[in-house]
Amino acid sequence: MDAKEIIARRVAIEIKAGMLVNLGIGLPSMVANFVPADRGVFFQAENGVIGLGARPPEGMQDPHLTDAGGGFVTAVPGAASIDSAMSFGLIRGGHLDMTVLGGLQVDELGHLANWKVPGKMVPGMGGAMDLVTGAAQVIVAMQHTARGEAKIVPRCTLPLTAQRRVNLIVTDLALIVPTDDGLVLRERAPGVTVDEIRAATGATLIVSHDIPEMQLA
Amino acid sequence: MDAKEIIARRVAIEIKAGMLVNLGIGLPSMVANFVPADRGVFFQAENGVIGLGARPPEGMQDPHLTDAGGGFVTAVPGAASIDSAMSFGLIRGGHLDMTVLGGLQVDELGHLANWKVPGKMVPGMGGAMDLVTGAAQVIVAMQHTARGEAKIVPRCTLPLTAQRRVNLIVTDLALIVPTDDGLVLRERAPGVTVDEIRAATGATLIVSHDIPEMQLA
Amino acid sequence: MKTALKPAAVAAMVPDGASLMIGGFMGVGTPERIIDALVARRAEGLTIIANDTAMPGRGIGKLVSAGCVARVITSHIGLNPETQAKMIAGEIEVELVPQGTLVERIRAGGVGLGGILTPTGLGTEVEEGKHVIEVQGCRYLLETPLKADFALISAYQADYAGNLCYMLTAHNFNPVMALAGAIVIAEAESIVPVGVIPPDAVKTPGVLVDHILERAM
Amino acid sequence: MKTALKPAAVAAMVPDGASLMIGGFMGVGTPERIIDALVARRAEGLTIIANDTAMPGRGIGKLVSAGCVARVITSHIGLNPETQAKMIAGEIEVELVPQGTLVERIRAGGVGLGGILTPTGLGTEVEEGKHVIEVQGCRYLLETPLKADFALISAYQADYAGNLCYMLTAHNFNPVMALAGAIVIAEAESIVPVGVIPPDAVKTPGVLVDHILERAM
Repeated sequence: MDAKEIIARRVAIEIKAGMLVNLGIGLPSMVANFVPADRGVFFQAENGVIGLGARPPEGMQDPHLTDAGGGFVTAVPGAASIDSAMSFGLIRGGHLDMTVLGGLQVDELGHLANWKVPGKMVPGMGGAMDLVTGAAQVIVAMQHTARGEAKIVPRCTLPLTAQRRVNLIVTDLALIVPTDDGLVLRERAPGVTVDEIRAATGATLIVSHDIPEMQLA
Repeated sequence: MDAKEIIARRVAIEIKAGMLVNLGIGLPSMVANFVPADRGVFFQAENGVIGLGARPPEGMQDPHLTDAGGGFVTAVPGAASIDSAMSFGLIRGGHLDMTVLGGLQVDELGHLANWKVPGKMVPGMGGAMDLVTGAAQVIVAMQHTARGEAKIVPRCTLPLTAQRRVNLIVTDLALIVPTDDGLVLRERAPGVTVDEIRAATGATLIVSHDIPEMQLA
Repeated sequence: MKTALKPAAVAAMVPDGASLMIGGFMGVGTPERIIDALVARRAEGLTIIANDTAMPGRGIGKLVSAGCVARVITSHIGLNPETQAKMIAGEIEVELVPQGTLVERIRAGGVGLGGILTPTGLGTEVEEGKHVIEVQGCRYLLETPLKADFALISAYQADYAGNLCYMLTAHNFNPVMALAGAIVIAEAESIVPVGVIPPDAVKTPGVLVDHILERAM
Repeated sequence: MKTALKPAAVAAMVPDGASLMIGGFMGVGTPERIIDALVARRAEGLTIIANDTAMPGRGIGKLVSAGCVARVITSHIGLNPETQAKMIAGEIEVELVPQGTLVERIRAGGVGLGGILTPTGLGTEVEEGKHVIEVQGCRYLLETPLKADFALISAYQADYAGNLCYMLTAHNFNPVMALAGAIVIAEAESIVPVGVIPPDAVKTPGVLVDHILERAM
């Protein structure tokens, strides 16, 4: 199992029946593959649909039905079209139960930076600031390190996405919960040791005696 | 022709092709009777329809299609259903070309009072404050006096509906335009003299030599 | 999938003293069967947020007559003399809000805005006690968000997933209120299988709706 | 009834230096034929208000590549490297706005609000230079309304009266922008007689629309 699949499978377990969930483009969108279709979960694509489905059959693609990354998608039975005002009304209004986003950095306060690298990459925040501000739960799904550098750091050096503390960090090495006391290590990825996680982490981790291995969907 | 019909017919002339118009309940709603159906005017009922039509044929009434007074209405071809947020978005956003409302008092500043008589009648302002604030043109359609008392006064003694100067006052005696200089008398109702209008008016009227008689739709 | 509840079960869910947003405009688009159930269980001390209090014997008027209501936030009580009488007698506290402001305050509560700036009410009694904020050279009143413990919604059709659509002037406050109630209960004329309401016809996505009232047979 | 315009006539109507709101999300739901006409007439110095600048060769990306654009107010330019390059070269001024804030600012402009208070952006770069206002114990950014000289709208169907409906994720910013352009021009896939779009299916009432682009044959 590759790093991305570990992350996607672990995040999928957090998604419960009846939730409204927004998955960011890239890695987070893989999470949907591991949520059983009969769990009654509605996925939102913030560009305008509640009830996002899988890729369409070949030849059935329609340019009026895409996800936030512009890729062709389908809609499940019971889907609803929404405009951008309703879409972000749901997000900012607390109606979105969970958002899963990628991250550039997360710090000991649980703050996320994921929209800008000054002088290098200025794509714009898109919907990320609203999602992190408004969603009931925010899960950061990312590789633990980038080119050998720690992404979990004492304080974000990149511009923040929001001042809100995220609820969960899921990486290919670990599951970490930001708390009032700091970052608490809760689970190890299969075959990964606590020392390996510590070595790949720039921030202080709070570690109790027994850290169980992740169960994966 | 009775007093109300004079007012309604004169107001109807102000309504031009392509306008979106809101008519208040009571006397103002009579105006629609004198606007030719082929003029391409859309009437808004602020409770939720653009393209308000006449009364429905007997037995065809439906409780899902009423005007702001709760009376059964119809919808013209090309009508649109709107919710209250869109309805007042149109009103406050300047998309409504004209509103015609009743008045309790109008004063020399062109200020309207039409929603409350302290200690006596407190129905609530309903949509009146938004209509008078937001409509491109506000026409007050009312009887010139109430039980012998002047309704056109130096300063409103009743609570104002908005701080905006209304565009036109149409009564059973006269057509009056509020301006920077004060209330300008522009037209007399058929058979009414300027002296009779002055006698029925509590405010100072600016009167030029020749005041023409109203043309009625 | 939603739970279908009997009227008595809905009434039992709403405790005395709760705040309720109730859709409707002069009784059109109001969940009458839910209201009947609240009257039948002799609910007390309710706060009602609604466009108006309808008239005696209809919609919210039935709650007023039965003595269920302690407080009303509304734009209009003019067609319900009982509300006026109880207000004068000190039995019901009435906060009057311009209709366009009321719907925007409810929307703000529902979509997570901290307030909106409106020109409506400037220079009138409505301005009293409010912050006036200048933006781009114009003055506006700061109006604060409204939320409620429950939103009681009237719809034309509901599907099993809770998606709602509305008919003609029975939209009014319903779609906005469905965003702003902590618990949202919908009473629909028809309850249809998932897929009967196409995505583009859904006005209230099912994710906002907690319960559906059993259909009247 | 609206006027149907040829693409060149629309392009001639839009002067150099105009501000344009353009619907679409990564090119989905964007009026491509109007954009092609603007490129063909070598429009210059445009200010574009839009969710994103799509990608080279598509939607707003074509205006960027052709050098028509002086300024962009948008949430995301990440998929268009040309916008980024021109921004870095100082050829295009880019104002980045969180997506939910962008749509609410446009809505505020369209519905006559003087601004809205949002928690999105608090504690981030977006807060810089903005008023922070406390309401009910929470802090919010005051965000100001946006309007434009033109709104260029993409719809699924238009009727002769200008009523519009949209399909699936091609709604996005279109319905809100149709409120906020001084002149609103719609490009629809089909143009149908009045009555084909039923009142409850209309998402943008025809009274908001000034012109319809001739259908592509």
